[in-house]
Amino acid sequence: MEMETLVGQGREAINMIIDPDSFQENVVGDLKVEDESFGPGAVIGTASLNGEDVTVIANDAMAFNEKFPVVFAGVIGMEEAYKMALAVYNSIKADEDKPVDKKRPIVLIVDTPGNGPGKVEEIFGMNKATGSYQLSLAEARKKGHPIVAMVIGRAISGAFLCHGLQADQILALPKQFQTMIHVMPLTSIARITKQDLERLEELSTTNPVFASGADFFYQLGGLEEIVEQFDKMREKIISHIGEIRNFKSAGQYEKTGPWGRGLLGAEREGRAVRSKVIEQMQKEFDSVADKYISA
Amino acid sequence: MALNELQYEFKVDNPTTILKENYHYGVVGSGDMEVLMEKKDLGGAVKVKVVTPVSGFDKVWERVLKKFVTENSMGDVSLEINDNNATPVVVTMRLRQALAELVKEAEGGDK
Amino acid sequence: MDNTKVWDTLLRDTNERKKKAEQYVKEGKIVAAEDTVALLEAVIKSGDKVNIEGNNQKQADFLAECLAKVDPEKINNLHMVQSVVALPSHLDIFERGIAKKLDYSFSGPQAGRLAEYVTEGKLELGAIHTYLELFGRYFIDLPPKVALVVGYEADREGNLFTGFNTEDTPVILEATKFKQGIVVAQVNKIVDKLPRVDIPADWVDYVIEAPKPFYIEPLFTRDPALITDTQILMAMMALKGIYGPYEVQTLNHGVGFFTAAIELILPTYGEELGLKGKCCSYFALNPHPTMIPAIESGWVKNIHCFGGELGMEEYVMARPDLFFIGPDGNLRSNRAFSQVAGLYACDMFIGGTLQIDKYGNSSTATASRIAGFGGAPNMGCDAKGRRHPSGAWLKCGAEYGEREKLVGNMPKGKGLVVQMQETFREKMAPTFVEELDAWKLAKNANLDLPPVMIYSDDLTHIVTEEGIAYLHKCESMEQRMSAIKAVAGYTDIGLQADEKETKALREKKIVQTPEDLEIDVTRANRSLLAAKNIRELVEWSGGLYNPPAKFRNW
Amino acid sequence: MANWDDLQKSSFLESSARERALGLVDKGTFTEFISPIDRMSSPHLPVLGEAVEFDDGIVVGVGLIGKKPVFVVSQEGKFIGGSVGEVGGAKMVNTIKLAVDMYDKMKAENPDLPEEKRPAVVVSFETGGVRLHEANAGLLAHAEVMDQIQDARGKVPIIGVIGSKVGCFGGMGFVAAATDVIIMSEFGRLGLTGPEVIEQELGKEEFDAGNRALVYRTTGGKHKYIMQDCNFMVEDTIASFRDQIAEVVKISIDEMEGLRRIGSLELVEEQIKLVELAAKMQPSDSKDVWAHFGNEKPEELTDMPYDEFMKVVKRYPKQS
Repeated sequence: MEMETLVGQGREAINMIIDPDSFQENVVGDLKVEDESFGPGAVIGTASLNGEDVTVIANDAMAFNEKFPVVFAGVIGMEEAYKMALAVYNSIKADEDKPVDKKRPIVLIVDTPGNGPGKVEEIFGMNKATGSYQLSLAEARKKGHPIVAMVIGRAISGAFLCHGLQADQILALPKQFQTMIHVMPLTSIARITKQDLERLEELSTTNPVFASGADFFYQLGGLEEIVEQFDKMREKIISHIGEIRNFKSAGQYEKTGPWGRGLLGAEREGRAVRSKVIEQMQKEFDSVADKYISA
Repeated sequence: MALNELQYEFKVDNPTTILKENYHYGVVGSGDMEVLMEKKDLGGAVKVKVVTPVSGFDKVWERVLKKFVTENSMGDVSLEINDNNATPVVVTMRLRQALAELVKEAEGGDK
Repeated sequence: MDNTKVWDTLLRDTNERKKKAEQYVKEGKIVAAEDTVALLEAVIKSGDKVNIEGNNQKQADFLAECLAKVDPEKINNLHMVQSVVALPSHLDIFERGIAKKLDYSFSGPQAGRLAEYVTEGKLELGAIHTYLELFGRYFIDLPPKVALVVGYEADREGNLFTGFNTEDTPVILEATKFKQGIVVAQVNKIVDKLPRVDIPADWVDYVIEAPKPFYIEPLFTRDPALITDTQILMAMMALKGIYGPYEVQTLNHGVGFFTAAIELILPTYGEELGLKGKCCSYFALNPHPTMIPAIESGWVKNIHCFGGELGMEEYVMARPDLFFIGPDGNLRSNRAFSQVAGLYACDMFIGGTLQIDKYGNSSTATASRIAGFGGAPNMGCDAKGRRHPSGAWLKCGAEYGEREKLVGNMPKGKGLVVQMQETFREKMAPTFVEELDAWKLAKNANLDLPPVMIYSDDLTHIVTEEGIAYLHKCESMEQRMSAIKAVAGYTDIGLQADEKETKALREKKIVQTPEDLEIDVTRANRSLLAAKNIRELVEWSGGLYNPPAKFRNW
Repeated sequence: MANWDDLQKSSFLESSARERALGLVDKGTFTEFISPIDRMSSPHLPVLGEAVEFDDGIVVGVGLIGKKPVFVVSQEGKFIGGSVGEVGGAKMVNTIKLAVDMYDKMKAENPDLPEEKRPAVVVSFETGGVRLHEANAGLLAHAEVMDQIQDARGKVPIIGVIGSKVGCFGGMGFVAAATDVIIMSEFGRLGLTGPEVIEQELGKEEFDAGNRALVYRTTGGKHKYIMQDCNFMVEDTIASFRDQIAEVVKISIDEMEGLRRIGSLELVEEQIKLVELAAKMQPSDSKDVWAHFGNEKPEELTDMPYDEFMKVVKRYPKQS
């Protein structure tokens, strides 16, 4: 194999997935981003996948945002997040009148280490930028667009929340390709929670709840499928788009997205308490609901 | 490293139970604790369960709890405590505050 | 008479040194900041006694850093005589071999490193003092040859404005300059006209405008947001069990959350107990921000300050009836005078500690840190030279169980010395111990004495959450030890208490529990605090208190 | 716990999660779901020797404001910093879901459902985001909350209130941004990256996390109010928050859309203009931005009492 990893190579990954030479960068529906200096860490555009138009959103780890110097190596800064949100909202707008099974898919290619951690970012509200992107994805998903996230490298904490975890379905390369899925490395968790690192390491071999890696996220229902090879990414994404369309055409939205992964977490026994909590709350609410409905 | 679970049982002369079916008080902040008090038929005894990350103070817990139960002539009550490094004074104070609030609520019925 | 004997060697020596330093002096007494190291190399000689001004508040930090940069080949074996060892540079001079011996009073954050240096032989410890002792020795056997001091402003002639943070400067300079020593002052600014002259130019040889304003630690600021319910309970006990019955009018509060809690419940619980006007009217005290609500509520008539507290400048200026204010409107603090006031003019000292032994000796020393005493023991003792009577002093003296043994039938008062501490500190570390860690420290660091902050024979009251022990009422050491056990809770010492004996002590009112004092324990919560956070202190002050950035929560 | 009447006068900043939950709705109307008696504590903490809490640090339930069912989520900062794990996360997610389901049901039964009966959700944030001891589960719960918020759009208004010690940071910073309305006191803080991490990234010279005045200027209530990232600023009592919530829930759901900061193409476009301003100004301090919006003496705003601040402050002129 010539390449051991796709970390830092979001653009390369786009080409491995889409129909040859079909990527039109910075164009989504009515949107045309002309300013090249705007959000360079985010790659957006329209490509053809299996012959149909898809919106592609990826990270460019080689780009550096001169206006916001905390943005490099794939970090999602304010401009990047809003640029990604623009791509999503324009996808929705472009397909406004199309039936559910014709809404264009959105493919997220995930390789990001974090959100912009700066002072200017906090002054202007970095939380809004990434929140905005998440809401746009949730809206597109609920309007019928199939959204697939493909983790090719780093999917870390808040950056993964914003770029990945709002997808209908999430796929990941396994960790032999250097993929990293976690909130924080164990060493940092040990430091902040004042836990013994060795003990954490030992526990993490069996406990998916704080361990790092695609296989553990799989157990928790945090991703739908692990894709074993680079050259399988394209066909897997295509087949998952089909699967999502089937769910949505049948009105089974609850089987997709974060809620669907919640069910998956129970099925795979990685998140066993979540469903108990939900059931119990439903029961408790049902017993008092009338009082509040007829107040 | 796991959490320690301590169990105690106390019996005093002429005990009375609490005025409500159950009552919860406190927040498990650092150096603090919560208690869940429940009326239960325990043949006049008080059963206490403490869950705490601290070890080596079983005897101190026993004395603090016994004093509280004795002072208040408690019986047929279950106490469950989640602790996070509370000192004996904090434990004593929270238990007293819990009981006082319980009484106030039971009497005033105002919540 | 021997006419060949030379009687002015000190002055000649000083003049020689000053001649060498002439090249660095620009206009008047001004030396440029970049020439400071060279100046120090000119005026200091190996083996000198040198003072770096600094205490638990202001620091001559720039001069301390410059001293740490002198060439140890040229200057070594200095004998440092100074109030505190607080900055890294204070110990860097030992690390670099510039200084050898230390006589001091208090070290905060550097206490651990200080202990290491003593053990490794890098530093020869003279003695640990109280402030007043050390100041006293400046005039007897430890006069500094060179003093490196700090002020806000200087004029070209060398007059200094030390203002709000005058603190130790006058006492150091009195001892240095009038013993023909040399005085170097760092200031924030050199100006044409000073607001007022705190130190006359005659006492000052060189002034340097430092590149940065001098460091001040807001040590006496306690954030009310961090006060716990237990501290409030103990504050209630102190008010009802001590302040009230003794009607303590003149006093000093140690630094810490217990006294902050007391200050903050004066306007609530204190007023409810009807204590306003009956106690807490006169203080030897830094301008504690947590005093603002009590001051605004009309409790206080007079405060003399050891030092200034960062952020309290404008508030203090706006309350000139209460504080000691110069013609320019600024506070004049003075540590030496305030320590004297605390020792002789106050009826009570109340403060926290780390450990108390079974006899009632208490210390903040731990086995691996040489923290020293500061001023607490000056106030935390029964001043044997006191002769003026007052209500609280007479009452405490009348109750004194061993008075007859010592002075027969002679009436005599006694100062109240109160230590407050929970029976367990954080992480279940017991306050009451068989033996103080001070013993281990003495052994580790080869000290002649275990460093004790307050000796048992001076201590009159212990307040814990379990109760108050009125130790001075005890008639024997045995009884005193029983009283200590009775308030020591669930510590090993406390578990030795004999139930019957405790009961008897409670009947004799040598021990009083919260129940005995009729305190409703369930009321001990933060709603009793007149201000619950720093923001509310600002509100109480009408916007005059300007808290340091690190304390702001808005 | 103090009774409802006493709670109204209490400091919001000082109040526990349960006190806030109880006090933010009408007297005697709060029903807690999965209360401490259910002992639904985290299954992941004991193995790490970390103390547990019966409610896992989050109080959820339903109450009334007038006739309106108001679902409440209230986070407890004293318990592991209000962090979100599997249990607490599920409680939060499902509270919003219950509100939306209730709306759907009421609407199905009565298509002319009056505004005053429409359910609402209040989230009292006090959290740093994901609980590291069960980080992965916490992270996934965050995604579910965002999903529920989008489900609630146009149906059930979600009102964020922030005025507790820990503030609202990390992933919960996104969540707060995604609510319909935010109410803060000057003691509240809202952001993404906590001050210690910024200091670590930029260096102490650029951002000193120990400088709390700077920290509050960057993320505190007054700043967020000026930036329009918080819609309403209130004084620090439970009653002030409650009164403001009672006012807000009177706003119709369509008008509520106008209070949002993000959540549509138009709003994104407006935010992008603000980011252009950030790029152009490169402010070293929030005060520069306050001055830019017409506050002539920005340094005086921080210490200004509430009433005066509300009178004189000039805010970012929002377009939409």
